[in-house]
Formats: sequence, structure tokens, C-alpha cells
Amino acid sequence: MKLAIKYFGQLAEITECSEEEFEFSGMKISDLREALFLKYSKLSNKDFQIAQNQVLVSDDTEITTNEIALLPPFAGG
Amino acid sequence: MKLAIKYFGQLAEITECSEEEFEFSGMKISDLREALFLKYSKLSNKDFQIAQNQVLVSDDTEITTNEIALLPPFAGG
Amino acid sequence: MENKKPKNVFKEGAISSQFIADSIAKHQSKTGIGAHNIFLGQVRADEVNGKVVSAIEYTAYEEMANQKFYEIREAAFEKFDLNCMHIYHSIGKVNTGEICLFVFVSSPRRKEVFPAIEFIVEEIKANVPVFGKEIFEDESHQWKVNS
Amino acid sequence: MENKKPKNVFKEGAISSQFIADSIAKHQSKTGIGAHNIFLGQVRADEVNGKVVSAIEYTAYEEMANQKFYEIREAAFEKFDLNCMHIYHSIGKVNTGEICLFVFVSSPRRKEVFPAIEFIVEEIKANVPVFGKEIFEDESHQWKVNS
Repeated sequence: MKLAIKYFGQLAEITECSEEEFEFSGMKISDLREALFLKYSKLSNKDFQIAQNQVLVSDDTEITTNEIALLPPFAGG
Repeated sequence: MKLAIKYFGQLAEITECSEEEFEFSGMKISDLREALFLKYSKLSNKDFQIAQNQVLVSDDTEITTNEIALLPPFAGG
Repeated sequence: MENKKPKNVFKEGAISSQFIADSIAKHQSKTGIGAHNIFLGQVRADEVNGKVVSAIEYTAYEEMANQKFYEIREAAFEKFDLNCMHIYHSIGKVNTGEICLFVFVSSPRRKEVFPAIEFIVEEIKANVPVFGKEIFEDESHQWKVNS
Repeated sequence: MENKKPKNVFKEGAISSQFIADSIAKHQSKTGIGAHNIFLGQVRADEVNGKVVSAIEYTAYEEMANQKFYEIREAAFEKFDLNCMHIYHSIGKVNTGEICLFVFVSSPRRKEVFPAIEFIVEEIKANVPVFGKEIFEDESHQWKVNS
């Protein structure tokens, strides 16, 4: 499936883009993490959470929509 | 001794003045309360604290200065 | 005993939103501040036995009140890590909807300002000799008591 | 699932003291209010390894952030007796000394506003996807992390 992945903050510095289409054949968030680490090795050193359809999800969540975002630590306020 | 007694809020409504000289021969705050109740009987129904020299004092405090204030419940803020 | 003379905390009439804005703006040169907390007391149009409060007229034992405000200020600086702190209280008549108390604390860290503002406001309510005459629309009145 | 569309909480650049004053003034017709509490986040000129922060550039996952702000708002109204509540957060560049977060709660009673403002600010810090690039005077930067 084709995912639309958004990158924020320092993660976008690593990927050098804020959003991209990403062709993906796995099932779970953990599979996606691995696929992304293959493409962007520097991501593996970074602390981030993943949101699916604007909701934070854990590694064993299945991917059911194409709206994915990688979120570095929050710094609001 | 001559005391300068200040009255605030609803107490000043009863005494019909905000400050007066009061000739007093007792020793303690409790004596002063009784002397004031004789002059203003309605004061005895009211809840108030007494300050001497701008510090709250209790009934058994001796009167040592002439700056006395009768303070009804606080309503700041 | 303290030697410093307490500042006068009282302001005649309501505290305007413009006064508050100016006070906030003055802090923008203090770049060690990370968090402000502002408490505002506003006069409520309470209904008592079918009559509605239209204003509160504040009086105070001003010398003692300013001394108490000063002690509260010193205690707050002692207990909390604050860059600065300001208190203004109305004296005289304040209409419903208008602001009668303005407390402003600033700190490098937000964790300090929450307990600080609550401490200061509760101390003011409990210990400062300010008196409030609640004036109803028909000109009758009752005396406010803090709860 | 909520049907109401969340409001946009973000404002481009710093939040001015005039904007805050206007917001306060708008509440003076709400005569059921007795207490306001305002939290302001201000950008600190922190020193890191001899370099001083001159600004923070905020970015956000705006759709998700606005949804989170909406959920925080609903939770605050559920937990506390509030007349009204407002949140504004900066997006883009905010210089040191300027205000980047404005949270405003109002209640009939002061006892409600203290825990409410703290709850809201802590929820924002923990759960809203906002990111901050701390820009130093030499144009280098580091990424801010809430503590």
C-alpha cells in the first residue's frame, strides 16, 4: 500500500522532506519502523512516536489507513 | 489612656464613625471589648477581630499602644 | 522587624485590561522568565433574595493591608523560585464584570507559578483587612464575607 | 467520535499583550465569572554551551494538535466548573521575551481555576504535537524537549 508519511521537527531534517509517499508491504507499525530505518538509518537513533490517522499508536498496531506521522518529542508551551 | 479606635465596614455603620478617641482604663483587649459593647450594644452581635498597632491580637493581649482597629470579616479579592 | 516601607497595593476603582496588558508587556525584557501566571478577581452579579449585586465598594485598613501584602510577597519569594511578582487590589467602587484583584507571578519554570499564585491569592483572602460592601441595583447593600 | 470541528488554536508568531488585554476585556460582560486564571509561556534566553537562545521556531502537526487541544478543552470542562476557556499557541518564530502560549480559564469560583489551569497546561505540554527549534544567536539550533 501507499502511505502518506509526515515528518516533523528534527526527523524532517533527517529525511529532508516533511511529507512523502512511501510504498509499504508490511502489516504493523513495527514493520514500518524497520522499513523506514532501512531508508533513513539516522532515524534509528532518534526518539519518536508514530501517529496513525492523528492518533498515537504502538508498535504492534496494524496499519489501516495511509495517514501516518512521525513525531519527535513534544515541545509545546 | 486615650485610644484611637478605627472602625471598618459594617462596624462603622454601627458606630456611625470610622475613627474616634476612646477613653479607656482597662488592661486587656477583653476589657476593651466590654467597654465598647457598653457604648455600642449592637457590636456584641457582630463577628470582628481586633488589631493593635496593625497586628491582630487576642482577648488576653495587653493594650500597649493607642492604635486600635476593629475589623469585620475580610472580603478582599 | 522590616525596615523597607511596603508599597501601596491599592488602586482607585476597577483594574483595566489595558493596565494588565502594560504590566505583561513590561516583562518582555526579562528573558529569564519562562512562565507567567495571572489571577484576576472579577465582581460577580450574585443574586441574593431576588436582588442582584451591581457593584462592590471596597474599603480597607490600608496601612495594615499594605503591610500584609508586603509579608505575603516576602513569603512567596521565600517559598517559590520567582523572577517577580505584582499585586494590585481595588479600593472604592468596582462594578460587576470589572476586575478588583490582579496577582501576577513570573518564574523561569511553570512548576513554580501554579502553587505560587494559589498561595498568594489564598493568603490575600484570609489575611488582608479589606472589606466589601455589595451594592444591589436598588441601592440597598450587604457586607461580603470571603469563603 | 466527536462531530464538532476543533477550532484552530495556532496563531502566527508571538501572542501580543494587546491580544491578551482584548481577551480579558471581552469577559467583562460575563457577570457570572468571579475568577480568571491566565497562564503565559514566554520564550527564555537559555544559555547552552555558551550560546544563547534568541528565538524558538514552532511547528506542529496542526490537525492532530487542534484535535488534542479540543480534547483537552472538553476534559477540562468535564472536570472543572468553568464559564469559559481559551487556548492560543504560537506557530512560527517567537523571539525570547515574547509569549508563545496563552491559556485563559474563568469560573464563578477561584477554587476551580487553580487546578484547571495546571491541568490544561500539563496536558498541552505532554500530549500536543508541537515542536520547537531553539535558534541561537549564531543561527545554529537545537530541538527543544519538554521536561
